[in-house]
Formats: sequence, structure tokens, C-alpha cells
Amino acid sequence: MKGVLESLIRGLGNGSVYALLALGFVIIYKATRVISFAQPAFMIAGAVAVSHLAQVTGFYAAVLLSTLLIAGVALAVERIAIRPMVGRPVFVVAIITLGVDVVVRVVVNGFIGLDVRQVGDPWGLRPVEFAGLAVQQRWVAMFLTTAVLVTLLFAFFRYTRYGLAMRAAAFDQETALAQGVSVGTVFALSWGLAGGLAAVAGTFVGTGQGVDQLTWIIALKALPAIIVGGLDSLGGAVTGGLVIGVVESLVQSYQGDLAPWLGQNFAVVTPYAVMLLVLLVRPYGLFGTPEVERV
Amino acid sequence: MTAGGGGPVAAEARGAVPPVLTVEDVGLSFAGVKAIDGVSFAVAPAELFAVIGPNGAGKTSVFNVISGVYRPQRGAVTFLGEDVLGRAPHRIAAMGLARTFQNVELFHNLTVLDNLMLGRHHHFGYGPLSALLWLGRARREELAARARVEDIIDFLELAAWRRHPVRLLPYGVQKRVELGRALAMEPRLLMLDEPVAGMNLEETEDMARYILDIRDELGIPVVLVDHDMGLVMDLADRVLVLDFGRPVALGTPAEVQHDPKVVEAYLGGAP
Amino acid sequence: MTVTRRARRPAGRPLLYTSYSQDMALLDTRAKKVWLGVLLGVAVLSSGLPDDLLILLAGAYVAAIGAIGLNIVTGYAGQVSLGHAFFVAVGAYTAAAISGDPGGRVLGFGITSMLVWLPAAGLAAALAGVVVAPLAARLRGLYLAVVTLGLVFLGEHVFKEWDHLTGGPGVGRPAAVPELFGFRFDADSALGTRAQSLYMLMLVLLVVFAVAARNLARSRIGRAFSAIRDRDIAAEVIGVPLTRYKTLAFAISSFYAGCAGALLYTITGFFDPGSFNLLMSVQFIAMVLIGGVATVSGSIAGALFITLLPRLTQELPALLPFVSGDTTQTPNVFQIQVALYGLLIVLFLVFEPRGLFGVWIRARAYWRSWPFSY
Amino acid sequence: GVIRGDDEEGQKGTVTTGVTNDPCPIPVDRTKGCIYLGTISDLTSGPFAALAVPITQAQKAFWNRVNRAGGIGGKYEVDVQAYVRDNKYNPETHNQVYQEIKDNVLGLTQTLGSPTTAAIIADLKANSVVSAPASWTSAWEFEDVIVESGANYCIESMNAVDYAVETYRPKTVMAVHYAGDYGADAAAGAKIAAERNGLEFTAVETPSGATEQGRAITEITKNKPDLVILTTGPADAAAVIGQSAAAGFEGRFIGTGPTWNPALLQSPAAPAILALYEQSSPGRPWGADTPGHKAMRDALGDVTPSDGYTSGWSWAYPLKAALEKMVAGGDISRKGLLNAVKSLTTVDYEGMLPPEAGNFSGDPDAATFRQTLINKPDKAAPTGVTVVRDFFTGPTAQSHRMDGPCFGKL
Amino acid sequence: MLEVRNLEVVYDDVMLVLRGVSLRVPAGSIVALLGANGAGKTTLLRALSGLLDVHDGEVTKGSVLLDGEPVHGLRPAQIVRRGVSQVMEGRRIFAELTVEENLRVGAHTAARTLAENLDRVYGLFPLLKQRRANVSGYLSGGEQQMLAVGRALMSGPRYLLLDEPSLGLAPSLVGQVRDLVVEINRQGTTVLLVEQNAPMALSIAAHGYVMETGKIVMDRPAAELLADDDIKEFYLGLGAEGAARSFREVKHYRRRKRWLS
Ligand SMILES: Nc1ncnc2c1ncn2[C@@H]1O[C@H](COP(=O)(O)OP(=O)(O)OP(=O)(O)O)[C@@H](O)[C@H]1O
Ligand SMILES: Nc1ncnc2c1ncn2[C@@H]1O[C@H](COP(=O)(O)OP(=O)(O)OP(=O)(O)O)[C@@H](O)[C@H]1O
Ligand SMILES: [Mg+2]
Ligand SMILES: [Mg+2]
Repeated sequence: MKGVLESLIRGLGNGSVYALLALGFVIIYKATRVISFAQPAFMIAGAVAVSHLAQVTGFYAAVLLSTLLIAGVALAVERIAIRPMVGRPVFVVAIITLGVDVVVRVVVNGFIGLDVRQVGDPWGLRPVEFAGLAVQQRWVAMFLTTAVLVTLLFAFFRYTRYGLAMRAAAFDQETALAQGVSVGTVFALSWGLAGGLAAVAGTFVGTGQGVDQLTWIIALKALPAIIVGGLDSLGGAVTGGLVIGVVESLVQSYQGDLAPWLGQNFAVVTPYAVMLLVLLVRPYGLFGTPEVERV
Repeated sequence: MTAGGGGPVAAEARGAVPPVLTVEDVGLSFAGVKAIDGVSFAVAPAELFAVIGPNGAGKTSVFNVISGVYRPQRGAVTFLGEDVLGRAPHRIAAMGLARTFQNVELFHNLTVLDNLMLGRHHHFGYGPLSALLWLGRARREELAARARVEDIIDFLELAAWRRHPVRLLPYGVQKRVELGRALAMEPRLLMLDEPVAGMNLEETEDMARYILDIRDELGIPVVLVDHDMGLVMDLADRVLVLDFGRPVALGTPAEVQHDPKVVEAYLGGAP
Repeated sequence: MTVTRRARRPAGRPLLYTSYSQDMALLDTRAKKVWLGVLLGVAVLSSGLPDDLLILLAGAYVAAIGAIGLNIVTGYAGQVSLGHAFFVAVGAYTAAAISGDPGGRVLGFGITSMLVWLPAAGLAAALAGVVVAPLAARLRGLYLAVVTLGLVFLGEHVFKEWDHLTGGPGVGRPAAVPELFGFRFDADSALGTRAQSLYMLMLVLLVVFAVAARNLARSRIGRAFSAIRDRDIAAEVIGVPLTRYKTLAFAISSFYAGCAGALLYTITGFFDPGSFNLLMSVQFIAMVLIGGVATVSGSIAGALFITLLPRLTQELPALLPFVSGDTTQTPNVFQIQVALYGLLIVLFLVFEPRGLFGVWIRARAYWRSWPFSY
Repeated sequence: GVIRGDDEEGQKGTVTTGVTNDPCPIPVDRTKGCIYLGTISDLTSGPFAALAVPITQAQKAFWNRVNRAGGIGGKYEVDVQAYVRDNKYNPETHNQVYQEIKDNVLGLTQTLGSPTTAAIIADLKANSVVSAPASWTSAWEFEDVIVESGANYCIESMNAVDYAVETYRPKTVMAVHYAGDYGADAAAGAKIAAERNGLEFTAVETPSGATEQGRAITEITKNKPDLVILTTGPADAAAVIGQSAAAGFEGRFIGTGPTWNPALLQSPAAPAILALYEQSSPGRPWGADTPGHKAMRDALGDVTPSDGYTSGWSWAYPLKAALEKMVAGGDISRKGLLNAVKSLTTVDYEGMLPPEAGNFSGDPDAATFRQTLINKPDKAAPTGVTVVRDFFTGPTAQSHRMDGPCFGKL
Repeated sequence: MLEVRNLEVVYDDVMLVLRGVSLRVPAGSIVALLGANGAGKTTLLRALSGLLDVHDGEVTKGSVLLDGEPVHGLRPAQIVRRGVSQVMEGRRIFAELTVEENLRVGAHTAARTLAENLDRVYGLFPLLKQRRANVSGYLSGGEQQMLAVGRALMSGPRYLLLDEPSLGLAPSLVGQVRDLVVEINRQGTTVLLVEQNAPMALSIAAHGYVMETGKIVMDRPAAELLADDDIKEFYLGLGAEGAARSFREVKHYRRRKRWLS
């Protein structure tokens, strides 16, 4: 039982990182109908930036700076490579983000160098006792930070006109333009936010074990997460992230005993298995809005 | 069935041969909205039957029910003597039901030619393999189909646009292409949803002409929905008027035109 | 019909045809015939190129077969699939297993004839396609994309676990043996070097697959695919069964993918389950988009572009004196190579979103309206 | 059709494929000819870039030193910079770039990775292209054209287990390893050793990716083995060791060579590592005091120490020996080089490895080198480790018969 | 005043669609623009509201002046802020948003006056009020058309460009829309009305333009146009003797009148 709970909490920890990443994807998708494959690069860039800055400014300041920095980078990318594509087929844009990912990652790898880099977080692997359970502090930190950020985002989309503008722009850019929505601004906004979120997520990924040139792969976990939650739903992204994290963690702990025939490390693909199961029941994920069609 | 087919012809037809299409007490609602509420009518062979009514009255919904896009909660739809309720749209189409759409639903990236050829889809018999190889059968059938399509292109005067992607065509031409696509299906019944909406007079007159030719010379019965009263009242043999999904009146143009309910619900005092 | 059928010159057509069969021919214009002739000529002649280039091009041709396949399901039928790598893998392993050495470390049945393993690979992949289609048919746009991506990851897992078939990650297995009527294409022979034989083989196969695809595209099936892509409701209402055709699209596309997979590794002679990953799928998508959606010639161009790009970027840094070959410094040539790869893709698509095919269209449109500049 | 590969011999200045009478592009002595060696390594985006980069750099320095010391047999200098290619750790790419350079090089001073090298091994054999691998998988013992240096992973972990048996008397051993030529090879060695010592053995295959280590950690903390043989990458090692310890695990870890990275001592897992971890390796670390190590450190100047350099440097010795033998023998050709290799029984590693490590003659079992070391983490040491047990051969390795790659046996 | 001077528009760098169009929409007036399909009316409106580049179109010659300042080349959002708002051809509602959300987007540039504009639109179209919470994509064609018009009013524009607003509306509603346009205009909004329903358009417009294949071919006060024989025949469908023609009389091979050619 204790084991289950601990595994569960680990899942929530990792899950909240997936959730942050998923939010980035969803925000960009909401505004542009594009899945930005550049997110992994921004994530790792954020972590690496922190690992350098932390030595100078200390951890928390470093996270703040790196978040702004990466948001800036994302904005620049959007302006240069994405903005010209307003009104273009989304898959072309998706491939462009892929090219961006390649470029950014090469640059970032240059800053990683040969060694594993440490983000210099204050939590390390220290656990806190918590109702008899040993819970790593960083998981608590991840969970809380995510909660706060999500609340802020929801407030933003709820209480400004940009939430609506994004959906409108995503649905039909030309018409949105005709309503005076500056699609460019909407794009920039979404990329900026997504970049920042990726940076935070990256930092958390770096806690405990550091960052190396392969860490970016973790960002792909967000893809099944956003499908589970529904591509265009912020709430869905969070739910999806947590679900994926928890299921994955439980599978890591128990599949070996319960279902060895699935092969070792089935955990690696559980996110996708979960995704398929959800889609069999709900073609638009848990909270995604169905495509509206009538003739 | 020959030209000039006005009311009497249709009436006589109604007596003589069984109707092509019958709709009985159909009811359809969406999350509270009653789109259709107890609509019944029958279309006789070679009849030109019109459905009119205010916006949101349920005209398009009726079309969607008949062509299998919507599944009504109650009622029955019989086409060529078969009950088609709940059949997949493509099977109903294969039976010979063709329609056009209110907002042009063409295949935008395809040329006029391909759009028309697609109308003939279910007339082809060859399969993937002979398609890949383009041997005998595929080639033969494609050529034959092309010949029929060219007739329609001539008939609708689309020759000039033959190779244009339809998305670049002016609205009016697109409407004509859609009509052509429906004709290419060699339908037993043709349903037109607002064929002249957004057309100027000239084009409206042409469209009227085409509709009459289709009915008179090809003997294809037509169900017509439009808001252009001039057109409807001139062409239709009979008119069904809907309001809020309910039938308000059914009769010859002359009858419904002066029906106070219709005037009040629909016509208003507009030009 | 009221109007009698006439094979007359249609108004508004610049070219005169005396029969529909001419008008509907694959190469309906003289220009196309000439161009194709020239291109094929060049392709054949280039078998005189150095071996390493031939190997590269042979690979590009195989990739083109795969890209055409992806274009069928994604370009024509509009079902965006990131799962292509999976179907490629199915083909690769089917072929490798069939032609593999029965006594060997990994599964093999020792039937080396291409006539057996190539179709088998295609069919196995097609079958896989048919299996996933029902789920795919319910999904739209990027949902489908990510699900098919999931297919790649699940597949990767299976292939890594099933080491009796694949040899396992980091170890791998020998690929299918390209043997036809006793002739080995993967060995130097009287007819030419290994590279030359492979090159010609792939060239011929590419032509076959490309022509077949063009035929498909202009057939009722190709049209039905495009109809589904453009407006599925309308397609169904005019008589196109959606699910059946989506399934068909996946099947045919996967068949192409399977054959491509079977052939691809005969060139290296060896492959590893790690190869069939997201990157591969993405590269196929890139080929399709860069080449131009829903065009066979585009897919080929795209495949050449993507496959040759790394080679190109290898040469470029040589022109930039300031970058060092010292691998410990940043930036060094190798990093620049990778960066250029990404950069060129971005630039290209930003400036010509319709892909190489778009370039061609522009050029042609301009030519058509010459001498008027509009 | 033309058979390519040797027609360059016709060209002026060319002695044989990859050898010219003209000086090297960057010559020390213009009067000498040039032997070209290729490098195919994981230089940018692949999983082993962090090791591959220093390896490549070290070999550049190594041959540079050879050239300054008068080159090969006073006749030739060696160039390893003209034909360096990036394989991105992808077999197809590896094969492509190999095709590109193969007609310009005599041999390869580095071909990194097993699946990648497997994608060219057929061609290497067909054209007897002698190559030095950048990996210690046991498969290389069975390939003539491959000149590996230092014991393979399989032997290394046999010795690791034997060492632990002496030192900690474990009852249970668990191998936590990546799949394939690296991880499985080591795990197999551990298994063999465990069986020979009558220990209870379990193997846990783990994927790469720090967040993927959950299962490994659970297995460790659940089964509490006395000894864990760890064969992963550094970041994952940190995750496994750190979090197992955090969850109260107190058994010993011994990691295989590439598992280590000095930066681990800056990671949160550092305390756990210092307490529980030791590291086996096929050679002495950067800081070791031998003529070879010293030469390397001088040659490389002030780089961040990494045992990638150490490995890269030591791997080059056998090729140097073989080249000298070839030039002395006079048959300057790929065949000549291969024969030279086959006749090598010892190689002077300037103390980095025992001379027997360079035995490439006779049958694999006899030729296999079976000595490895054990190091312990040490914040003071340049690459974070110091030797606790110098070159030794454990009883298992001693008696084990090399009759095929180990990873097949897990 | 909204003024177009000798405007030339090209699509895809090659298709010349507007060939030197000039027209003036005096402040406070209603101006009607008639023309066959494909004449270039929509293109002209796109040029006015800066939406050309979305369609690979560009202004190659001439200028668009809003109160004397050139506005072509401004971004659409800027143009809207200056009080020009368009009802696009074919409704183009945001199908996935509810009716009210659509209207809110329309008010993107006029957040302050949101509430009052909302009431105003609901006042004009009670049907929309009923459906305010429905997903707009499921509305009937006509309902969507109302929504499109309503949405354009949400930005409280000074200049309203209407592209076939009566398209697909029931006769009674066409009447309403006409009265609505008059009303809007009375409230001080200048209107450029593109219509196929010529009788309706000319009955309320002060001035009318007729466009053919990218050129303005008639430019007269609406009253004169109504009296013009060609217009009578080809836009109003009145026979020479002034009585409405029956569609049944229409001859298929009827001569086609073209002002130029
Ligand atoms: N798929 C659907 N989901 C929800 N409501 C629908 C759907 N289809 C139609 N409706 C509703 O049903 C009613 C009838 O719609 P329908 O399109 O049939 O009207 P119509 O008579 O065609 O009107 P118009 O003349 O404007 O086209 C409308 O109020 C519409 O909102
Ligand atoms: N995006 C585009 N690319 C190329 N050509 C176009 C494009 N949009 C329109 N055209 C062409 O420009 C011409 C004018 O089109 P436009 O839509 O302006 O006509 P219109 O007067 O609005 O017709 P309608 O009354 O049907 O709306 C047409 O011939 C059309 O084919
Ligand atoms: Mg309708
Ligand atoms: Mg228009």
C-alpha cells in the first residue's frame, strides 16, 4: 500500500511536469492549430539556461530569468519563422517547427558540453516525511508550481479577450483578421507563453538527475498527454499530464510483476497505450471540442 | 413524360404511378431545438416540388434526413419504394438520390472536371488493382464516364472552367458545378438547396432554365428549396411551406401564395 | 442527354485533343513527355557517378517510394499519418525474415527471391494498415497524427522486445537479400559495381511504383480520396463510402511503405530496431510537404531533397573558413551541418509553402501568361 | 563495369588506397608521405556525443604526436582530420558516410557504436579495412579487421562481480542495464560470474531517460540485492543510485565504464554515489601516472578532463603498432595492414594498458584480454575517480571461454 | 469618405482581377455595388479591409483612401480600428464558438462598448438572442447570415462593408435587413452594399456602381440606374414593358448583354 502511494506521488510529480509541457503544446495549438515540435528544444534550452545562470544568480532568480529568456527566444522564432506562415496549411508550419527544433537543439547542445549539467535546485533528492510516506521535496515543488501556473493561465484566458481571440484565430484566420483580431499578436502571445512554460518544465526535469543531450526526449511525453486531455483544452492538458504521469509510474512499479508478458519497460509506451484506450471511447480526448460540421 | 409539365401533369402522375419519394410524419430535434416536427409529403415522378419557409424552418434538415445525413427521431422516408431511413448516405446516393447544398460543398482543390467525375463514382465497377495498372476496364470505364461528363459540361456551359480548381471560381459558377456534379450521378431524384442564392438575375434565369430542362427533358423529379419567390412560384408544381419545423401549407403556388399564414410567417412585405 | 456527345475541341483549352484518351493520358502534353524523357535519361546516365553517390541516390529512390506511399494517405486522402515508420518497419522485417538465413542468430526462412519477399513485405504492411484504419477513420487531423505517432512508439517497443526477429536494439539483424533469378544486386558483378546494380534496381522500381501511383491518383479511387480530404460529408452524400476508402488509403499507403522498408536496408545490408522512430516518420512527412502535397513527382523531388540535404550541408561549412573542425569547440562543422539541415527546411518552407511543386507551378503560371506580367 | 577502390593507385603520388607519397594536408615534415585514417563518430545529436567528441579529439592529438615524433617508420605521417564524419549513431548514416570516405582512407581510427559498425562490417571485411572500434562490446573479439583495446564489457563486469565477491561477500546480484551490445553484454558477464560464484542473479533492462528509471529503482528497492551492476548512461545512473538510496537502499553499486561522468559528483546523488558506488573500467583514469597518460595530458593541454580522452588515446596504440609493422614489412596496402595486425601479439601502450592487451593473433578466446580495474569516486581526482584495484583478472574471466558475443547469452 | 482610386489587384502574382477600379463612398451615404459573379466585388472589399494577402493577392496600382488618408497596406486590425468593418461573403462565422462568443470576437476592438452593442444586435435579431448559447456552426444558413451581420456591427464601425448580406435570407428577413441597413445608416454608419438582389440594394442606395470583369462600367445615382433599361432587364428582371418576366418564359439561348466587349 505504502509502495502504491509513493509510486502514485512520484507519478503526480512527473505528471505535473508533463502537464506544464502539455500546456505549452495546447496553447500553441489553440491559437494556431499547430503542434509545435519546437517545444522539446525550448524545454531543454530552459533547463540549460538555468544550469548556467543558477551559478551566478542563484536558483530562483535563474528560473525566472531563463523563463523570460526562453519566452523571448520563442517570440523571436515565432516572428521570424511562423508569422510569415499565417494562413498557410498547418502541417507545413508543423514541419517548420521541427526544423526550428533541430537548430535550437544543436545550439543548446553546445552549451551542455560533455558533462551532465545540474540545475542547482535546492531540493536535491531529499524526501519529506508525509503521513509516513517518503516524498521527494522536488515532486511537491513541481506539483505546487504547476498548480499555481495553471491557475494563473486559466485566469488569463478567462478574464481577457485573448482566450476568445485565440480560438477565433485558430478557427479561421482571415475572418479573425476581419474582426480586428491581430492574428500576429495572438501567435506571439501563444508562443511566448509556451516557451516560458517549457523553460519551467525543463528546469523541473533537470532536478534530481541533471540535464544531458538526451533529456529533450521527455518532452514527447506531452503529446499523448494532450491527446488524452483533448488538443484544445487547458484543463485537459493538465488532466492528461497527470493521468499519464500516474499511470506510467504505477506501470513502472507493478507491470513487471502483474503483466510480465507485456515485455520489460512496457512503461515507456504506456502513455501511448493510455492514449489509444481513451480515443477508442472519446475521439476528441476527454475534454476536446469536437469539430463542428453541418451541411 | 414530356415538356410543359405543370400542375396537371404532376397531378395525373400522382394518380397514375407511385411517388418517387414519400416523407411521413418525420420528427427531428437537436438538444431541445425542434428542427423538424411532423412533416409529411410525397414527390411524384417528374414533379417539381418546392419547399419554402423562414430561416431555420427546417428545410435543409428535411434534405439531410432524406439523404441520410441526419437520423430523425420519428417518421419514415421511402425512396423508390424502399425504406431508406437509417441507411448510410452513400448507399442512398447509389440508389439515385442526388442533391446540392446550401453552402456550396464542392471539393475545393479539385478541378471542375474531377468534381463532375466524382458524381459518377458509384457508376464505376473497377477496383484498386486495375486502377493501379490502368488496364482495360479502368481505362474503358473512365473514358465512358468522361464522355457523359462532357455532355453535362456542355449542357451547363462549364467548358471554359473545365480545368480550374473550383475554389477559384466565382460563387455563381460553383453553384452550377454543384448542379453538374449532382446530374453526373444520373439521379432518379434531384434535391436543390437554394440553387440561386447569391446569384444575379441573369444567372438565376439560367439556373431556372436548367432546372426546367432537367425536369422536362430528362424527366427527373426535383425538390427545390429557395428563398427567391419569383423562381419558386414560377417553376414549382406544388409548394410545401414550413415554419418552425411544422408544415404550414401545401398546394399549388397560387394557393400558398395567398395563404395568409404563409404571408404572415414568411413572405412579409419584401420585394 | 439533351446534348449529343462531341469530342470537339473544348472551348478555353489551350491544347487541342481529338479524343478523351489523349486528354486523360498521364503525359497529356508534349512538354511533359519531353521532360520525363530527359529526367529518365539523366537518371540512367548518372549510374556513372561515384559509388558513394549512387548508394545515396539509391537510398533516395527508395525513400521516394515510401514518400509516394505517405502522399497517398496524407496528401491525397488527407489522413495525416506520423506512423509511416511503423509500416516501413513491418515491411523491412517481413522481407528480412523471409529472405534471412534459416540457421542464423535471428528468424529467417531463406527465401531470397525478391519476387517473394517484396510483395510479401508490402502485403504485410498493408495488412497492418487495414488493422489500424478503423480507429484512424474515427479520428480527425492532428488527433490522427499523434495516434499514428503512438503506433511508432508501440512498434518500436515491440521490435526492441522481439529480438528473435529484430536482433534487439544495439545489435540488429541482416536485411533482406536483393536477389532476382539468381542475380545478386548487392554484389559487384559483370554488369557493374554493387552500387550501380542497386542504383538501377531502385530506379526501375521507383518508376514502376510512381506510375502506379499516378494511375491510382487519376482513377475513381484517387478522386474519392481527394473528395474525402476536401469535404468528407459531401463525399459520402454523393456516394463515397468513407470508412472503406480511408481503409483503402491506409492499405495502399502502407503497401508502399512496406516495400520501401524491405528495399531500404538491402542497401546497407543491416538494420537496427532503433531506426524506425519518430524522426523517420517526420522525414517522410517533410518529403511530402517539401515536395508538394498530392503530387507524385513532388514526393520524388522531396525525397531527393531530404536525402541529399545532409550531403549538401556537409560541403557547405567548407566554404565558411572560420568554423573549426575541432569537435570540442562550438560551433564546429558538425554542429553547423545539423543546424543547416534544420535551417534549410525552415527557410525553404517559409519562402515556398507549397513546396518544390509550388515553385514549378509559379514558373509555369508565369510562363503561361507570358508576355503579360500578370 | 569498373571495380572501384584501387584504381586511384594509378594516380600520381598514390601508393595505395588512402596512402600517398605527397605530404599530409597539415604536415610536420613535407618530405614524408601520408597515411589517411577515417573517423566515423557520434559528433552531434546521438546518444554518445558526450563521449565521442573527446575520443575524436584525443585521437587527433595522438596521431599529431606520432607525426611529430617522426611519423610511421620515418616514411609516413598519419592524417586523421581529412575524413571525419558524423554518424548521428544511425546505421544508415554510418554506412552512407563510410561509402563516402572509404576510397580515400587506409583504415578507420575510429568507428563508433556496434549497430553502426555492424552496418559496415561486411564491407570492412570484404576490403580488409582495419578499424579501431569505439566501444568495448565482446563481438569485436571475433572480427579480424577490428582492433579493439582493453577488456570488453562482458569481461569487465565478470571482474566487477568477482571483486565484489571478495570485498563485500554479496548473496544476490542484480544487473541494471540498457538493452543491446553495451548493456546486455555487461549483464551477461555479470550473470556468468554470478552463476560461477553461486549468487542469486536477476537482470533488469532499463530504457534511457532519467524519468524512465522508476522501474529500475522499484526493482532495486523491492528486491534489495547486495550488489547492483549498473550499465547505463551517467544521468540515468545518477537517477538510479540517488533515488534508490533516497528510498533507503544500502547495497553496493558497481558501474561499467561508460556509466561514469565526473559531473555526477556535482549531482544531488553525489552523497549516495560516494557512499555506495564504485566503478569498473577497462583502463586507468585520466589522472593516472604512466608515460602514456602523461603524454596524453601534455598533448591535450587544458581541456576539461574526461576519460573519453583516455579511451580515445589508448585505442590508437594498436593501429600505430600495426602501421609501423606494415611499413617495416614493406607491403603498404590494406592487406598488408591486416596481416600486420594479425601478427601482433603485444602492443606498447606506454603503460596505459598491459602489452598483452594488444594481442590480435591466434583464436579469439586466447587473444581476449581479461584485465580490468576498479575505481572509487574521489572528488579530488580530475575525472572524479581513483584506482582502488589495479589491473586484475578475476577467476571467472580467467576460466571463461570466449566462444561468441556475450550479449547473445543473457 | 471612403475612396478608391484606380485600383489594380493581382492574385498569385499573375491573375489581374481588378483593372483600375475607382469609386467613392461619401460619409453618411449608402452606396450599392452590383455586378455579375466573378466581377471582382469581393476582391474589392478584400482590398478595402486589407485581407488580400491572405489570398496571395496584392494591390499593384492605385490607392484606397479613408477620410483622405491612404489605408491600403495597413494591417486589417488597424483598418478595423479606424472604423471599417466587413461582413464577409459566405458568412464565415466561427462555427466552433457559440453565437454570443462570435459576437464578442466581433467586439474585439471595442471592448468598452461591448454591452450596449450586444443589446443593439440582439434587438435587431431576436432569433440570435434565443440561440445565444448554441454552437453557431449548427445554425441554419439564414441564422448564420444574421450572426455574420450582427458580428460586424459589434465593433461599432463608421464604415460598414456588406458582401451580399441578403444571401440566403427569407424574403421577410431580406426586408428586415434592408430596413436594418437604412437604420444603421441613419444611426450614422456609412454603408457600401454589395448585392445580387439589385431591387433591394437600389431601393435604399443613394448611388450605385455596376462592375464587370474588374472594371466599373456604370456609375450613376441609384434612381437613374433604376430607370436604366439595361439595368431593368439584366438586374431587375423587368421586361421592356416594365412587368416582371416569368422564369418560364426565359429562353436558354437568350442574348447576353455585356457593357464592354
Ligand atoms: N446539426 C444540428 N445541430 C443542432 N441544431 C441544428 C442542426 N441542424 C439544424 N439545426 C437547427 O435546426 C433548425 C433548422 O435548420 P435548417 O438548416 O433545416 O433550417 P433551414 O430551413 O434550412 O433555414 P435556412 O433557410 O436559413 O437554410 C435551425 O434552427 C438550426 O439551428
Ligand atoms: N484567391 C484567389 N486566387 C485567384 N483568383 C481568385 C481568388 N479569389 C478570386 N479570384 C478570381 O477573381 C475573380 C473575382 O472574384 P470575386 O470573388 O471578387 O468576384 P465577385 O464579384 O465577388 O463574385 P461573386 O458575386 O460570386 O462573389 C474571379 O474570377 C475569381 O476566379
Ligand atoms: Mg437551409
Ligand atoms: Mg463575392
